Amino acid sequence: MSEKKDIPEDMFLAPENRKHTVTGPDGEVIHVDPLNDYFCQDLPKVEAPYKGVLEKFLNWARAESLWVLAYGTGCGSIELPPLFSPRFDAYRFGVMMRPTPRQSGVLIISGYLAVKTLKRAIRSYEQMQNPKYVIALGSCTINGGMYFDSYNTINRLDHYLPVDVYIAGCMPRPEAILAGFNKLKERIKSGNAEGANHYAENLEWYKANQKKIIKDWNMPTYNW
Amino acid sequence: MSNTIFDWKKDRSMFPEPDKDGKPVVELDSQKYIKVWQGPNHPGVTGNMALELTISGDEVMEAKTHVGYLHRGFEKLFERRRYMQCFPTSIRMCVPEPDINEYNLSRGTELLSGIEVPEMAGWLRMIALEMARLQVLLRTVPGQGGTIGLGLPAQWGLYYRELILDRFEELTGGRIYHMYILPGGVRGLLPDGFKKRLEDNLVKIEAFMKEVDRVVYSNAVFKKRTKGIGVVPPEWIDQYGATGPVARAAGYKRDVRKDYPYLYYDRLDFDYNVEHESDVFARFHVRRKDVDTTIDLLRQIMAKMPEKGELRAETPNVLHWKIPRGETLVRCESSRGEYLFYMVADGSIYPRRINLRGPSYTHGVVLLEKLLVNANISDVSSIMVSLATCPPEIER
Amino acid sequence: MSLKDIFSPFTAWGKAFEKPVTIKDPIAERPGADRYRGFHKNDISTCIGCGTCETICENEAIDLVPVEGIETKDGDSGLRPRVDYGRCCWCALCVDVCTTGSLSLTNTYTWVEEDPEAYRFTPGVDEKPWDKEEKGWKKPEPGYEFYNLNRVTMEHLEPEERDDTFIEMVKGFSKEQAEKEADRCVECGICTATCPAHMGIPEYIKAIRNDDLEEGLRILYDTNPLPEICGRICTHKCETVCTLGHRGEALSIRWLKRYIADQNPSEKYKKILNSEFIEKNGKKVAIIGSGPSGLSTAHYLALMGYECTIFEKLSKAGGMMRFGIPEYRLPYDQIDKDISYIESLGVKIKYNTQVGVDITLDELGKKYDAVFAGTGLHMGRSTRIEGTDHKNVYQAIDLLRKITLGEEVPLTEHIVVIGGGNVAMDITRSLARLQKQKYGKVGIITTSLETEDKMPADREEVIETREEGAVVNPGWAPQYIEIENDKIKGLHVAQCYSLFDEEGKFNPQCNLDNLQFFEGNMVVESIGQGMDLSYLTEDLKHDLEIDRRGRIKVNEYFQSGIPWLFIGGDIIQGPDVIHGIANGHKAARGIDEFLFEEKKDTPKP
Amino acid sequence: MNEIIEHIKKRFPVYEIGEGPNGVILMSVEASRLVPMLTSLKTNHGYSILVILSTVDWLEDCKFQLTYIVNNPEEKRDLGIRVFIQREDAEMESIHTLWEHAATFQREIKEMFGINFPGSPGVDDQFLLEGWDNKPPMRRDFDTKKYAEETFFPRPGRETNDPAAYMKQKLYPDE
Repeated sequence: MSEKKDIPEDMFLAPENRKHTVTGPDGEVIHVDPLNDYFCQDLPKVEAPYKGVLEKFLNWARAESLWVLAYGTGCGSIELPPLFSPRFDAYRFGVMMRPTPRQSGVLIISGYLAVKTLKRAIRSYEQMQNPKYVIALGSCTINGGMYFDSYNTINRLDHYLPVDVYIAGCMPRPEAILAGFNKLKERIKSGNAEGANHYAENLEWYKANQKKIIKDWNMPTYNW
Repeated sequence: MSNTIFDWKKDRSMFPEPDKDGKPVVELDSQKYIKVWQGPNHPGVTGNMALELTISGDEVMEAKTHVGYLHRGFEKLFERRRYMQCFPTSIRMCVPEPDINEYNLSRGTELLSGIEVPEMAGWLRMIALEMARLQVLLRTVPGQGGTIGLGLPAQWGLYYRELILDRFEELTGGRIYHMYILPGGVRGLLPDGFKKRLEDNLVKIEAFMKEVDRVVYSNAVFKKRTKGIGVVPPEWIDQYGATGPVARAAGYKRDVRKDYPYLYYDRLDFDYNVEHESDVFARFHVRRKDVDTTIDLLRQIMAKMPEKGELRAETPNVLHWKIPRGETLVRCESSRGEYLFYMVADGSIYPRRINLRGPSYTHGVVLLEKLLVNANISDVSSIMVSLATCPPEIER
Repeated sequence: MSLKDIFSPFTAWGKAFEKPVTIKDPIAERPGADRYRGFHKNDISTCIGCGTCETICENEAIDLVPVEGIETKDGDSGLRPRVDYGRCCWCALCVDVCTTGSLSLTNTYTWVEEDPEAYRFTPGVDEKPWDKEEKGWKKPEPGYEFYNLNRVTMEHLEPEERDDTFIEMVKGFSKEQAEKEADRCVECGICTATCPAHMGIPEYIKAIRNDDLEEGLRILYDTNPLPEICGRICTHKCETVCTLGHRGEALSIRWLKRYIADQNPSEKYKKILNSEFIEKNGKKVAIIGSGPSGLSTAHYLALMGYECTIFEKLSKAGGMMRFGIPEYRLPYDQIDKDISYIESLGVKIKYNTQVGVDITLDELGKKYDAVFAGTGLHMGRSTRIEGTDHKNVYQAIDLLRKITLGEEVPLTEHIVVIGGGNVAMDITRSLARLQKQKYGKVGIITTSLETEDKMPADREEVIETREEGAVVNPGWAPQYIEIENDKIKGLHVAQCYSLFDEEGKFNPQCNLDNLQFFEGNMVVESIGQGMDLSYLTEDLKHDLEIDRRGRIKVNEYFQSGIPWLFIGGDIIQGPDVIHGIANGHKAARGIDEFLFEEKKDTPKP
Repeated sequence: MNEIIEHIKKRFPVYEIGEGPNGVILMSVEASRLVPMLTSLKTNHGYSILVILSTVDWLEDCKFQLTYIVNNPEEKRDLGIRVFIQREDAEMESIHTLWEHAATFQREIKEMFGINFPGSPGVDDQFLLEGWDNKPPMRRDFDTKKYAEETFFPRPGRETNDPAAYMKQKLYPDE
């Protein structure tokens, strides 16, 4: 809780994140240091998988209950509601929408990521529980898609978040997204979906890439 | 107009306290207020945008819209794309209803270069535009119930929307991004048996709308939660440039299809759907009536359109389609209101400027910020959906 | 609000008894619609790698890459499109713009990968599961084109207007027509490689579109100093490979070139081409023959500062362009326009001076630093059948020369022409015009060994010949000329069924049972021309290398075994104006290198 | 319609009056006379809706064009008013007092083109971008492709060939 070196300099912080004092209605003066009080300062750790049957069982369990964070980051999110509607009914495959990162294990990056959203996507990803997976929809996440020359959208997602599965299309249809979930399940069951550990191992590289683009980094290095 | 927010203000709002000049003061450190962010990752906001709400108790004191989460710089990208290349790019500017972008861009290009589209293509464009309107309304009309917890009809609506998407797939080759209307014409005739299948779908949708009436429209909870909420005073309509269902719900007869007839809408028989209460319920009601109008229009189009005809007018070679210097304004009626392109050509093969002004530009920023003041926090998403804000069209 | 409002929502329970709409296996059960825009498919044998798909792609998703097993050749760049699915937006503009119709989209839409690098593939080359899929997006019905597939009609004189006059029959484009035709170009540049002079075809067409004809003229003169002439009579090999020709009519590249040249007034040429002041370098070059190759060499050498002198046997310059091509195809004033520009660069032309007679080649070699010989093919070949030694049997090339020089041309009411090439058509049409003028009617039969579909003459030439009243009856081998009382009665022919033997040697076979007799009092032979190398003395010939077929061997810069002697044009490449021009351009570079880069001692024949 | 144009002509120094292809009348006016003109149009002639406030960058003329399009909902007419301002230190009078939502347009224009509208509410707040530290991106001298290539790690390994150049290299390299 006391590793001050990770805290960015005060000047870059949003006003509400800076140290300040608050006087309550009853006259009590409270000192607030938002970064220390509200965020955990620990950096992520690599969690080695268990050995043998136990890990296999866990992976099976993980694969069959994919809880997706309901965050429509781009235009691909238009195809997510039909996925959870009666016609395609992803619930029966163990896929389910959750409203907050704390409850979810899968982050769907649905298409292009504007720089402003990238920041939120990174925070959402970091707030998710391990093990966590990332599905990338559409061309935009692979090599920029039709916004390859835009000044405000990233070109390749794998420089900022560890991606497990890419689904081609613009937009991928619900059927293709279901196929993507199947692929993710296979990947989890085979024990290859170690994105979170990869992220923790290469945190410096990821952070350098992220900070290159997010010019006003007004939050802790790692948002857990 | 008895039950408006202005009446509420007196008995509900203790805060913010006005200062000497009568301006409200919101001092966060006073501990009387909490700042709550609704969005960008929140099921209650439409799309990827954020509302910065300052609340006191369960009442919103101050609201600020934050957009830009979907900013892709389209208008910059158009500077690097030829006129024909702009067309696939442009449609991404409004994700739920892409066809209006295709239409506006195509029409603008045609106007600037003086091309007339064959009649058949015009009717096919109308089919695409009306189908697009229908599929959006099938999301937003039952979806309005979803904002206050009536999620079931919203789920049903998505299924009926799928039926229209199936027709789109058949007609245009795409589900969401149809890329059907292109400068010069359209990209395909109706497939065999298309009219019959569409008619079957329309019958199903009509039956479904009856169900929506029973489950949402005449639902006691829904009425209680939407009547008198989010009232837009009629004098705001012109002042803030509000259009579409928002203006019609306030008693204004505003519909681009009738006011500035484009394509062959002047040959069709339909009327303004007007309400007067100007609250969330009235806007819902206008949209509900729009569904019927759209279904009726689709039937009229199918009956009146020619059987055969040219797909596309003769245009210059699209690889170097040069357009002489000129400016134009193109508008069409989207499901949310007047959708407008301002296009400037400079005599090269690239457009100088294509500027989009969608209805959400005011609905989603100024109007929403105004309406949310003194609203109950549980009504925020209801008001937002009733304005049908679409962030990608604000930030482009 | 009423009690009904409280109870009516409960009708939602009714849904519990309806049939569910859920699809059991969405991945397998839902193929895309017939028109669905799914993944790419390319028929690589039809594709020519023109790159229009790359140009139209707004996402820069398409690259043109070399593909193993596909060779670069005329009309095929050897490249094939590779699609990056990290860029593609499936708009299918690439399909709609495809010039050959090889590209299409299938209705397959599911592709999931863990490795993002996998999303880059060459459709049709890299095997994909959907390669066999037939359904999917194809270019919509006729009437939907991104560019015009049909030519702008070039206005001609009608057959009845032209059949008795030598006025130019092709009228040329107006501004609107030219811009409309130029607009059809897709700027792929496939034609440039096929053009012997490698002219910047897309560039000058672009200049027409931009209405910048001065720039167009500059581009023309970069590679071709005879645009007026080429714009009329070029064999337009470029048009045979034009990408638009795959599904529609090829671009009228030749007429567009002519349009640029026609629209620029000759007095402005020097200013436009920036050739008003040329620094002389003091070297002198002699050029034998004022045909296309000679003029081309002279032009480029003059621009480099050489002092050029052309020796012309006849009284007018232009060689075969003037004396071999009738005036209705190439008016003399247009030849004069091009030649007078070249003359204005300081090139001198000595008329009526035959090398080998009036001056020997040796003398030239001594007086000048280098010599270029572009003497062309001016000797008619004979069929050598029985009766060809009769005085009323003529060589086409001689008659054409006579017509140009204004000499009296022998004429009878019935004429038989032997030959199926463009020269045969030229002489047929010229004689037909003269017949019409003299007798008021046309009586001429043209026959050739080749059948109609294999005739070397341009298709339109044959059609126009017929329009003018001449009979073209191909597919017959001449047997003998019947002569009675020293007068020609006509030509006996037999049906010819094969031209080449199994080894590919010229060896016509005839069916002697199927005979025909073409009546006529005069026979004209037009079966090709030979070269007259009499100016080469024996000791010079000794230094030259001559191959089996009698052609002189030259290096890539047309330098012969004698270092100071460059030879080019028809005698090296066979009869073709544009080849002659290209040879001249190259020879000029060769001469420049030879004289300035001290390559004198190392000739490379 | 013509009466209004005549009326405007009398009162304001308008020039370049012309009708666009869609029936919209466009005219240019000096920047200093814009606000009085819009006020007059709004209060006296029923042009009560501000449809769009758009900017065009004429880099070659060193000018910004601001287009104000106002709409008369009764007559169903549009009127476009163009204002040309210098590109250097561009500044324009704010019209948020006439139409409150003009502030949104002006905020966007400030961010995208760098044209200042002194007094417009929130005009200095970031609207669409976050932490932008480069030239205003909609200016024509900002090269978005170059910026994207330098910033966003495009996936390497792409190369393309121009058919004409490739054929030259293969078939006639020396000519």
